[in-house]
Amino acid sequence: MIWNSFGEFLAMGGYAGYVWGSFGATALIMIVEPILARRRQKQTIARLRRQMRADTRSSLESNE
Amino acid sequence: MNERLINIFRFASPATFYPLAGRMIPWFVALTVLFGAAGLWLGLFVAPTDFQQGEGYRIIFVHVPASWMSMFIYLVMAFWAAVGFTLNTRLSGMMTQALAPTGALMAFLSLWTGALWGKPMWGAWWVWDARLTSELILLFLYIGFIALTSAIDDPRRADKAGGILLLVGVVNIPIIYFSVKWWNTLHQGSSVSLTRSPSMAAIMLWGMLLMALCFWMYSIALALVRVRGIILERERHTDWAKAILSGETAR
Amino acid sequence: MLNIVMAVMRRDLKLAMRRQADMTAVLFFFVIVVSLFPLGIGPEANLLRKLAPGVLWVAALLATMLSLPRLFADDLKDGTLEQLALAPHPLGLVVLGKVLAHWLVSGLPLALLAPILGIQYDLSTDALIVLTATLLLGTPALSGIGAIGAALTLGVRGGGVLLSLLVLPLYIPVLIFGAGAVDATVAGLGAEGHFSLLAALAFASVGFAPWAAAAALKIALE
Amino acid sequence: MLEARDLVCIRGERRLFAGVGFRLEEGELLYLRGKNGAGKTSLLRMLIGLLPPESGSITWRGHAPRSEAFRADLCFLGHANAIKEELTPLENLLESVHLAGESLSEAEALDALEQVGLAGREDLPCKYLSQGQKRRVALARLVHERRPLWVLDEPFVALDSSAVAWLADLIGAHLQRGGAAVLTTHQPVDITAGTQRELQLGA
Repeated sequence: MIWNSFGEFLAMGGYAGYVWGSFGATALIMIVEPILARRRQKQTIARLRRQMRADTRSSLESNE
Repeated sequence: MNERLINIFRFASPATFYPLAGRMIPWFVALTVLFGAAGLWLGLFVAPTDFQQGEGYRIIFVHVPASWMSMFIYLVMAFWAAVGFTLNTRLSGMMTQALAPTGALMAFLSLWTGALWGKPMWGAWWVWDARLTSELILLFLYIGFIALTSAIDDPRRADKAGGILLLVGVVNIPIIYFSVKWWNTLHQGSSVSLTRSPSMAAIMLWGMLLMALCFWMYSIALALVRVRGIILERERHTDWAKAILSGETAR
Repeated sequence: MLNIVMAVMRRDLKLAMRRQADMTAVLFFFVIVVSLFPLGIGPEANLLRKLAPGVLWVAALLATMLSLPRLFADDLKDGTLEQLALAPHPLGLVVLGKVLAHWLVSGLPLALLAPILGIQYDLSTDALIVLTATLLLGTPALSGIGAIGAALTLGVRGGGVLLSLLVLPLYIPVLIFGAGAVDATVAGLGAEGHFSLLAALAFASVGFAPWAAAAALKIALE
Repeated sequence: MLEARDLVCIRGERRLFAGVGFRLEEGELLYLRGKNGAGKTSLLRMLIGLLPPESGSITWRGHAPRSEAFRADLCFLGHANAIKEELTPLENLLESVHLAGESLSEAEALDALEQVGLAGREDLPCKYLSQGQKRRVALARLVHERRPLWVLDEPFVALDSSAVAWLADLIGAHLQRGGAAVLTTHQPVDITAGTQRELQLGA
């Protein structure tokens, strides 16, 4: 451990904005991108299900 | 054709790969967290202050892995494109499209962190440094690939066109990098380099490697999540995809 | 082998001659872009001399981009492209013929116009000669690489904008060595290195790009 | 000669046809029939090697459709006329023959244009011609065409009845010379020479 206090850690020897700006942006992307990807996957599944139901319904009707 | 090659790419069948990918994702997420925690600990708490760049050098712990991944992902995409052309596997095209957004984000992160490092060290947000410029061009190449594949409606045609673009791009990247570097030396670029920190201590190197592993695992996990969506979308008329859609809950 | 390249080239040249408006529009675009820069920057001769190589080269890139979308689009629309793809010789040679014709009606006139425009920028005679030479040597590479982009975006929504997105990053080495040669001459240094690299780029792209473009055309025809 | 087996075609998301196959010998003519969207044009594009089939195989005298040996034997006429508006009928005819790797003398070309009823218009740019006349410029290629496999997509569209009869005779002569032909058409045509076969898509 090289820091004497939490405040010193946050201050990053005067480079706080730059260092935390970099790590923050990375963290933000690494949190938001998976959430978006997961949501898209769920939306895809839901949409495909709706389509499949519509397809089976229309094929039943055409069989009658 | 070589038997063993076909064996390796047996999992290239979407029907077998879809559940396999689903099982692998949690492992890669766990590895991402593990390597990330270890890398951050070394990088932020253990690694000593750099005598020249102060604490500002710690940006390399995210900058370098992001740059590496942005280049590596492009190579992997080109590899999949080559596989797609030689073995005609359906999965390869899907892999290129699943990887592209993560690659583009990595290139963006590399530029963003590069700018944040440049401001205190060079006194400017942007300097036409050979590495930063090449990274910017790499971001353009990613954007071009994404724009081309999303503009073509037929997925198979999109895969093939994207594949050609990737192979053309991968041939050009060394030429572009070399030319930018040459241009940069002619115009006397900056002397302090972000990545060539003087006397990189072993502990810094370890931190960087762990962070690189974290980014690597993260990219794999995300590519798998994305490729599952693409597989399901494209294979929705097959029986196995219908079984998954009608039986399984939205996982 | 050579026959088909020449036949395609002759046909494209004949068509271009019957449709001169297209060709002159590209040249006027080049002239206008180059002439606008001093109006935006100011007439100071030293500054203009410094900017000239970059401005002329970037304008040449943009003018080439303008002419690329039609490289294959007309042939696709009227069915000629199908016939070319079905002819009993490699499609790459057909594309090579088209690339050469494209260079003759866009790259070559741009290079020949450049010294006249360079005078506006107060370039010395040496620099003007080097500028023309780099354009002569570099524009074939632009046509070659551009053909790949034109083939990839053929029949695609928003093809024109997409084409620039795909092709302009690949033009960067040509731009660097082309403008760099003029810069080096203005600075009193030799430009031999630039020239050999430009020539290498031109040969490589005219040699390889037609085959990549042919592969892309086959995909577009499916 | 031309043999197709178990062809499957998927366009976009739809499966247009599956299990399509046929054999075509010398002197035989194959009509492709089917409703709009049944995949007639897609099948033609598969036969000439532009569209790779999803599965199944096509061979012509042992060659694959993508080979140069196949293309040297093929004459294809598509929906589009493949003529340039800026060129005259004569130039268009000569160019298209040269680009296909064949030779045709100017006298033969003028004769072909006369046969399709374009005498006197040989030197008029094609943009001044009517739709039917443009179609005839494209068809003039067939007059001296001696390659053994003709694939014609809707060749009779935009032609008047005398031109239809002329083209039917031309195809008949091709069959009698021992050539083979595949064509799609909506209208009933009277071709007497050779053996006629039919393939119904989307039945």
